[in-house]
Amino acid sequence: MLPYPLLTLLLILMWLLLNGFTRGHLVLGVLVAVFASWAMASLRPDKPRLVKWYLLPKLFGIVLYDIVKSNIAVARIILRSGRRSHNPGFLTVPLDIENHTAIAVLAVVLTSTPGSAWLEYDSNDRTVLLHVLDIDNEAEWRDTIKNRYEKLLMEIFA
Amino acid sequence: MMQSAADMPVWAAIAVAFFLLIGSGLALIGAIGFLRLPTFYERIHAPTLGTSWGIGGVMLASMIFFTVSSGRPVFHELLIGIFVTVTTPITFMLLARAALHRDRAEGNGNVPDKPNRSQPAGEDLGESDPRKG
Amino acid sequence: MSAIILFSAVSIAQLMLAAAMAIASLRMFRGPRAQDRIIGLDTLYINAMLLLVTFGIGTGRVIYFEAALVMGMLGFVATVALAKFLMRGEVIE
Amino acid sequence: MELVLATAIGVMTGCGVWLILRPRTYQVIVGLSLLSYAVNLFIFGVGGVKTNVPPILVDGVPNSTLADPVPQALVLTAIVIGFATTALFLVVLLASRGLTGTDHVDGRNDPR
Amino acid sequence: MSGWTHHLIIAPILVPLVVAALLLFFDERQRVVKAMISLASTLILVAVSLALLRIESGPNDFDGVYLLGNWAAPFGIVLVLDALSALMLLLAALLSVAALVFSLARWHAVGAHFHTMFQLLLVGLNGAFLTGDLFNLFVFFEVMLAASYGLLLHGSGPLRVKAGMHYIAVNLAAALLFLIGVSLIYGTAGTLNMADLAARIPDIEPDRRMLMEAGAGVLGIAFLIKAGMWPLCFWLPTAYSAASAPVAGIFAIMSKLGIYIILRLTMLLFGEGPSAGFGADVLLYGGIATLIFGTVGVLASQALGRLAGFSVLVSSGTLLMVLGINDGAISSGALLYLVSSTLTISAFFMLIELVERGQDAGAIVLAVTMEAYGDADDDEPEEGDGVTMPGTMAILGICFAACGILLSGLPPLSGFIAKFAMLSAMMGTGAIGVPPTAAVWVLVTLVILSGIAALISMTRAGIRTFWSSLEGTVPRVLVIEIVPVMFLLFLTLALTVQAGPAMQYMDTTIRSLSNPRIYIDAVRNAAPVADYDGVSSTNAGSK
Amino acid sequence: MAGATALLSLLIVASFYPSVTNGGVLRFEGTWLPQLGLNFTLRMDGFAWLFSMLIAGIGFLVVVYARYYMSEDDPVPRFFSFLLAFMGAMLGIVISGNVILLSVFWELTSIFSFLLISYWHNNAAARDGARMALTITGIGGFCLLIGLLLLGNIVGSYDLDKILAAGDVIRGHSLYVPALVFILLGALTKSAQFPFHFWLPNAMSAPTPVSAYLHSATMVKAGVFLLVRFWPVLSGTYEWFYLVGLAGIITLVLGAYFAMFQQDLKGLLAYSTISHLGLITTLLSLGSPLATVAAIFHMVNHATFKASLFMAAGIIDHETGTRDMRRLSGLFRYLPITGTLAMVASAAMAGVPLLNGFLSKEMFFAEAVETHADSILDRILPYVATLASAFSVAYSLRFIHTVFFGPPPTDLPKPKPHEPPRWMRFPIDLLVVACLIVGIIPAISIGPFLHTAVVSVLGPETPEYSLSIWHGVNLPLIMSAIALVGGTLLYLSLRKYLATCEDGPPILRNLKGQRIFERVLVEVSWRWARSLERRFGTRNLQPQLRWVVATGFLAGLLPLYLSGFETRDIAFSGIDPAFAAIWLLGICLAFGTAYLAKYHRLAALVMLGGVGLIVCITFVWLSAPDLAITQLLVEIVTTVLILLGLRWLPKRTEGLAESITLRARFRRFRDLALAVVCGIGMTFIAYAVMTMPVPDTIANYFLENAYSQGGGRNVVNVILVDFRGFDTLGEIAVLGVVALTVFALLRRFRPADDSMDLPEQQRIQNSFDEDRPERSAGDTVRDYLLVPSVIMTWLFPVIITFAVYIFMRGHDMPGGGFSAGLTLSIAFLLQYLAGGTRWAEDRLRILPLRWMGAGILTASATGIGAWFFGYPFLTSHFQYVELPLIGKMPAATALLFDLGVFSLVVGSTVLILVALAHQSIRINRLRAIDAARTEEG
Ligand code: NA
Ligand code: NA
Repeated sequence: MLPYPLLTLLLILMWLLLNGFTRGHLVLGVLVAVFASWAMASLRPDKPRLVKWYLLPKLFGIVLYDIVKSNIAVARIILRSGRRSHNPGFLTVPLDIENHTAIAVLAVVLTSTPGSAWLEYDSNDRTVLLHVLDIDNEAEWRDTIKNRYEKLLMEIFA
Repeated sequence: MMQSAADMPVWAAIAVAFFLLIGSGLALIGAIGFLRLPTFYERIHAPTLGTSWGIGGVMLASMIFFTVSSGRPVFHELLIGIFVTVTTPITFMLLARAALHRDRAEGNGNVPDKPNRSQPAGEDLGESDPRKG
Repeated sequence: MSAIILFSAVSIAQLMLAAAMAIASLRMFRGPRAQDRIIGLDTLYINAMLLLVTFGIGTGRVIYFEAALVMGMLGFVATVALAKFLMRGEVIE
Repeated sequence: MELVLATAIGVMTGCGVWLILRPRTYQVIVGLSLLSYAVNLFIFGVGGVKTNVPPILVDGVPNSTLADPVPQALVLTAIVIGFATTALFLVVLLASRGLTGTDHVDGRNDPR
Repeated sequence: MSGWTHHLIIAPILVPLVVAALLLFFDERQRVVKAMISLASTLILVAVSLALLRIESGPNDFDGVYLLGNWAAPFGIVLVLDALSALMLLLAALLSVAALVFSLARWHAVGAHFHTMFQLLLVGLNGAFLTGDLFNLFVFFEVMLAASYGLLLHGSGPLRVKAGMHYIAVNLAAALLFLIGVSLIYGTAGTLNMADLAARIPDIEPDRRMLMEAGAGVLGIAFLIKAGMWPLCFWLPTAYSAASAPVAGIFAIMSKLGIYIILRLTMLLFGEGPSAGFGADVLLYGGIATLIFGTVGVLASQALGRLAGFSVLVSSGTLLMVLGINDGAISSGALLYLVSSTLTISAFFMLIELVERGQDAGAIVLAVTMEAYGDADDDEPEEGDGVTMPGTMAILGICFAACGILLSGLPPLSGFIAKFAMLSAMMGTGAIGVPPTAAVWVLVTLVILSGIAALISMTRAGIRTFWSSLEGTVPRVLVIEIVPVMFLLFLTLALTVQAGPAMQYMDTTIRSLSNPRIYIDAVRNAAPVADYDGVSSTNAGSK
Repeated sequence: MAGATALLSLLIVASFYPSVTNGGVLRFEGTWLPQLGLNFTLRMDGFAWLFSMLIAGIGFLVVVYARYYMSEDDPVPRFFSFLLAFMGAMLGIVISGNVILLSVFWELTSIFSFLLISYWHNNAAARDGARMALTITGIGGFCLLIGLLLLGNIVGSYDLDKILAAGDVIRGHSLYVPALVFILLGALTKSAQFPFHFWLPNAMSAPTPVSAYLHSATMVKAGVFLLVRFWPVLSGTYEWFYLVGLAGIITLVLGAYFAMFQQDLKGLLAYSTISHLGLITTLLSLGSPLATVAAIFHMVNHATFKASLFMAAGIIDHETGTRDMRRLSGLFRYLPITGTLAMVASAAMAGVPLLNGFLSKEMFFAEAVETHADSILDRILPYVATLASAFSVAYSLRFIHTVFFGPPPTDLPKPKPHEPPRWMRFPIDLLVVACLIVGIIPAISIGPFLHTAVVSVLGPETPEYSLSIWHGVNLPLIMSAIALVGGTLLYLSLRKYLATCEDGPPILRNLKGQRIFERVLVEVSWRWARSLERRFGTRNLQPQLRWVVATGFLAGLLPLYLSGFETRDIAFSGIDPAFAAIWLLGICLAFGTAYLAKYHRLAALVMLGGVGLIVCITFVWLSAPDLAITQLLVEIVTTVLILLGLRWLPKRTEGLAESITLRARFRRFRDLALAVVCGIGMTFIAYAVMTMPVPDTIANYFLENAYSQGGGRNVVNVILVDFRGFDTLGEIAVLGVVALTVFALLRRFRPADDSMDLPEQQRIQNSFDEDRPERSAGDTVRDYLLVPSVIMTWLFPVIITFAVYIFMRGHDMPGGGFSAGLTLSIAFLLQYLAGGTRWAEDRLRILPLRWMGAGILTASATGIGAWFFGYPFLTSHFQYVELPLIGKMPAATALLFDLGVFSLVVGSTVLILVALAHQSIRINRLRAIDAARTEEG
């Protein structure tokens, strides 16, 4: 009946955000969301197992903060870029997480954050190639990715 | 249904203006970076300014404005932010990976190697100078 | 007062966004490679969407929201297809 | 505003006309797209150019200030039909390319 | 509103539309069912259009205006049935029956969705004939064109695809012109309803009227492309001759649609009032050029298909010329000519396929492509459902001769009657004591010359096809292929025998066209159905 | 059967005799096309009666003759049916009481004669002869029609009686000359008069019965019949005399001269026919009643002797297998009876006394010496007449002497000729007897009938004439004698030469009308036509589009120019700088698109997308959010579509093979100029119309009633689904049929050879995968899409929800069925993009055709539903309904209609996309097939 309860919930939320909250729209939203989740089921995606879903807001907060930070950093770089103030470079990071959804979240996080870009993931040796706008300290980047994001993600998606 | 802009409290107007300018400013900076940075891999970082806090700022401005002006909470701009955040990386990832492939295939150096022996690909795609970038 | 603040902020924002769009299109012209042009288009989309939102603020109408939402939600489809074409020479395999 | 719009229409028309007179099928399809943009804007424009008016009925706003909805409806229909015909032309040019081996509009094999 | 019969007006559009939709639910393999449904639809159309013609020309004052959506005239879209549209509907229905029956022998099986596209073509045609609204006309034009694209390409093959591409490109350009024209008219006159537009023209101030005329001019180009006026006609012979036979058979009426619209609009909008006579010169000279070019083309054609294609141009040129003269009596003759030449050309296109079968390049190409493509989901054309004809060559020969006689306007068939009717109006008893002007002499000369050209060309082609072939194999022709051809030719015969009543109908038609007031008032005075509670529909809630 | 028919018609005609004597007229009136004065009027007077007798009588004899003449192998039923049809048409000409009806029968005789002449169509000469006959007489028939129309114009009626009664009016009318010229063109071509004579000898490839019938008694007589018919109204003028006389005299002499030098028996007879018709024409030209009597009399006479001669020639041909007079000789010993008959008949032809030919020729001579109009023509006529007569004596003599006398033939194809069957000869017997009877006792035998005919033509003008064989020694008799003696001498002097000479007269041999005609015909109707068609037509697309653009431009601007339109001053005020900036961008992008479309397709596509985006922003700016959304969605789908297609286009590299000729440069410049003027023109018109004060439009009604009666606040949407829902119905039909076309066309799609291979990128990536042991094929693409596909998959339900939202909102806010449909299609498209075709179709079974069918049906059914409430199609109903839980909800039938739109749009778009996407899979199959073929081969 409800193959993806969280998804259904989010869809109802989306419906209400779009239409405003009324009783009618709640009913309608439920119907639509159930229908959409049912459609989703037919795609048979890998079902992510959300274990510690309550950690999600934490991740969200961290990312938001990092994005603000790197926004400032990158803006600065751009505005000064005449003087070549940065040191761009590639970075290969081995990953431990396997869950595709988790990898996707990581990719979104890294790409959304100005200053780092997800280039390619190799499923054979499970490494990801990143490009970093300012790679002053490679180790620090690796550490951020492994410990700040990946660990949290591994906890969320068991 | 709606009040006119003049009826809005000044603090709200200032807040709206602030976020609006932040957002559009970041978007502009991102665009400038996109123009000025020398290599493709550097350039792809710049627009993310626009897609992250650029959008964030403008959306916040919009939410504040409509919430205040209509007197009820208006949050649906959130959706735009969420969707852009989720979808933009797809484009960037796919493009960067494609660029990587092309650079490797053409032996353009300066990209981490996954060596292969094939010949360069890609005319017809609108390059005026395949050496650069 | 509020009106002046809002009006000037919106005007400046719009001009900045228009400038951003101009820059993005410049990239579309200059390339040099296809990937640059495609990112240029993507940037153009994003800035256009922001422009719509500022337009909504400027006019005080929520009516432009759907258009912006469509841009935000579905605008990437074209660029994704372009990117995939670049990578694979084929959009749907 | 009218001037900007009219110029834009003119430029797109010119570019479109130039392209549809070219020998390559792809140029023709791009030209047709440009032309249909121009024509859509043109249809839209004949209803009078109004900025910053509510596009839907709002209580308390006199109807006369609203944008003319008829050209809009016409443009919508034109967009849909233009979409359909673009798709069709695309497939036909593909079929022609497959059958003649060239992308020349007359199926000729010259380098022009 | 007279109950259910009133809804009959919309039946020519709805029947094929619904049938087209129904056909989508059948698999390609259920071809027989599809064919039967499709055939039933065309037969219903014949019955409906006959009924409409009857009602229209009948004694009681039939209200031929149908308010779609129950919206009063200039606001909603109206369908208008008058003598002219009734005639065109009937013509289209008759051709469609013939073409469809013809296609059942094999053509409907060589590609996908033939029947659906065929039905939608009828939707487009009938809609264009019936509509009283300019933009709605555009829409139905597009329906017809889109379906015609599909039908032209039906069967694929290099020739068809190349011709199809040119056809599509030119018609897309035409569609854009159509849109520009319509929107200019709307922007200057503020209405899309033809009758309303006609009524408004006198009140439009000069400045705006000039722009309106510019719009009408652009619009006219779109129609002239469809009608095949030189120099906008080069696609036509190629496209028509490349189309499969039944498709070309039904295409015969498409160029007439352009003529129909021009006739309708010039009579309605430019018959009287400040813009009277707008564009008449263009039609006259364009018609002359077209007729000359068509005649030259008829002479120059080696392949029968192109000959037939150029015959379409000859027919168009003649009609355009007559429209340019805009004289009632001549126009009546021209209407008869329109009907006759449409029937003829349609029959001829189908006949060509039968005659050329065996030596037909198209069939060979088809066979080759079928083999090369070898798609499992492509079905071999079924041969052999039906009976082949005894005395095939004789019947084909007679039909061919009949086509030749009709095309060249030799007596006694309707081709002659029609030309006589036009010529008589120009210089015979229709114009007693009025010495023919130079223009009339030109026209008469051209009409006669085109007939001579057709005569020369048809005998040349006929001799080559029937008599000089070296022991050519007798083509395998199925009864259901030759019967439609004979049916159409029989119609021309009927038109000949019943020339009197037919001409009377044409006269009535032209007379009512030349009095646009009737049309305008009918449309503008048509009242929506009152509400349940008897209150007129200005009521909120339900209407 | 055929004979019975002919005989029956003969008897019927004969039975009318009492009614037509003394100027009586029989009329039958049937309506046909009364509005235009074309009625099926039959009218028989004495003249028509006489002619009908001739037609039916000789027709009967020819049928009898043909019964024995035709071989068993020939398709005889066809022959007789054509012959009878021809006879009918000929009778029709004669008894038409309406001149248009006459022209109908006139052309019918042309058509049937064509079929008869080409009866042996395996023979090229027969085909060509028939064709020439049809071309000449057919054209003549058209001319005749014009002439008759002009008569109708003058008289006001096509009724023969009315026309015949209006002679003075006609002759005095300014249209007299044109009418005369056209009628004469008809008559002279039909009667094979100079300069149109040449078709007749070529028609001799017809079976002999046909020649005997058509070229003696009927077809060619139609022309002179017509001259006689209109003699009362047309003759007597200077123009008549000159035109008819000139043609007649030249034909008379030339025909006779040519006849002398023919080697073909039938050729000789044909030219003699031409000459005799010339004689008749000359007689008619004179405008005197007596001459007309002579003409009518000679028509009858000529028919009898010429028919018998043709039949005799047929027998000779039949028995010996040849008609070449150089090979024939001394046949009298084999064919004594036929020979005798032929001799009598040729004597009649030569004008030997006691035979009918003599009588009419005497009358001709008598008229020739009279003065009619003082002119050279008139003065030379006696000499010319005598000369021609001498010629005719010579060829008649030659006919008899060469064929029947002299040594026995040596090289006949059929060595043993003998007399034909009794009944085959019977018609000749009869005709020769007639020649004799008329020749000896004219007054008793033919007198009354001739009188009847003459009276009906001349009416009160009927002159006194005497039909006796002896008028005393007078000038005509002397002329006859001279002709007889001179002709004999002429023959004797030419005998040697004629025995061996080539076909045709010595000097004019090479000047064959036929050859000239054919050359001209080929030149004009073929070479000229082809070069003209090439010059003024094209089969290429570019010139066609150039014309379309140019005429469109002219059509738009010429009316404005001609009517002196002036636009308002250009106003720079009120321009929003941001808007202007955006369009500056848009213009640049449009230029970029145009510039890059040739070599940088992808770049052009990207820029086109940019232009589309700016159009979309414009829509928003100008308060049309619906348009913006639709434009945006369409933009996205179109881009993907074009990308799907780009895969199959050839690689294009800049700079290669780029040698611009001067012509190409000129063409480009012309196109550029055209593009520029079109752009400027469009700007001008757009500006003009946009700055014009808005007229009182129907829009006001929509704005006022959209909510109260359409139940929606989004007026645009209410227009689309309600006010003008019918447009939308048509529009979805367009989309549907295009999708079907795309589908059908792509089922047959085969890419060009150079697009068959995998794209280069894929080959590189595949080989990369294959080269590495730890990787398996397809790893690269799997990794490539790993992250994106996860996100795209999760977007699926989100976009579905969004589509529902857009749909539901439509009536009040921007959105609607179309946008929603496109949105849903994009959701599907994304899954194809993310997982590939197989992956997606493994999971989603979309049946686009069903969606489409359901869409149209839903929309139509919604419309039809109104019928049951007594409203017209598509009348919408709108009300608020109270639902449990939800509360008050708007429910409009328009929503249902929109659902149909939605369904169709989804089906069509998906069908198009999927059909294109499938090509990548299909190509694998094709490659496999090709590979298998190569292996086999
Ligand atoms: Na990033
Ligand atoms: Na054909």
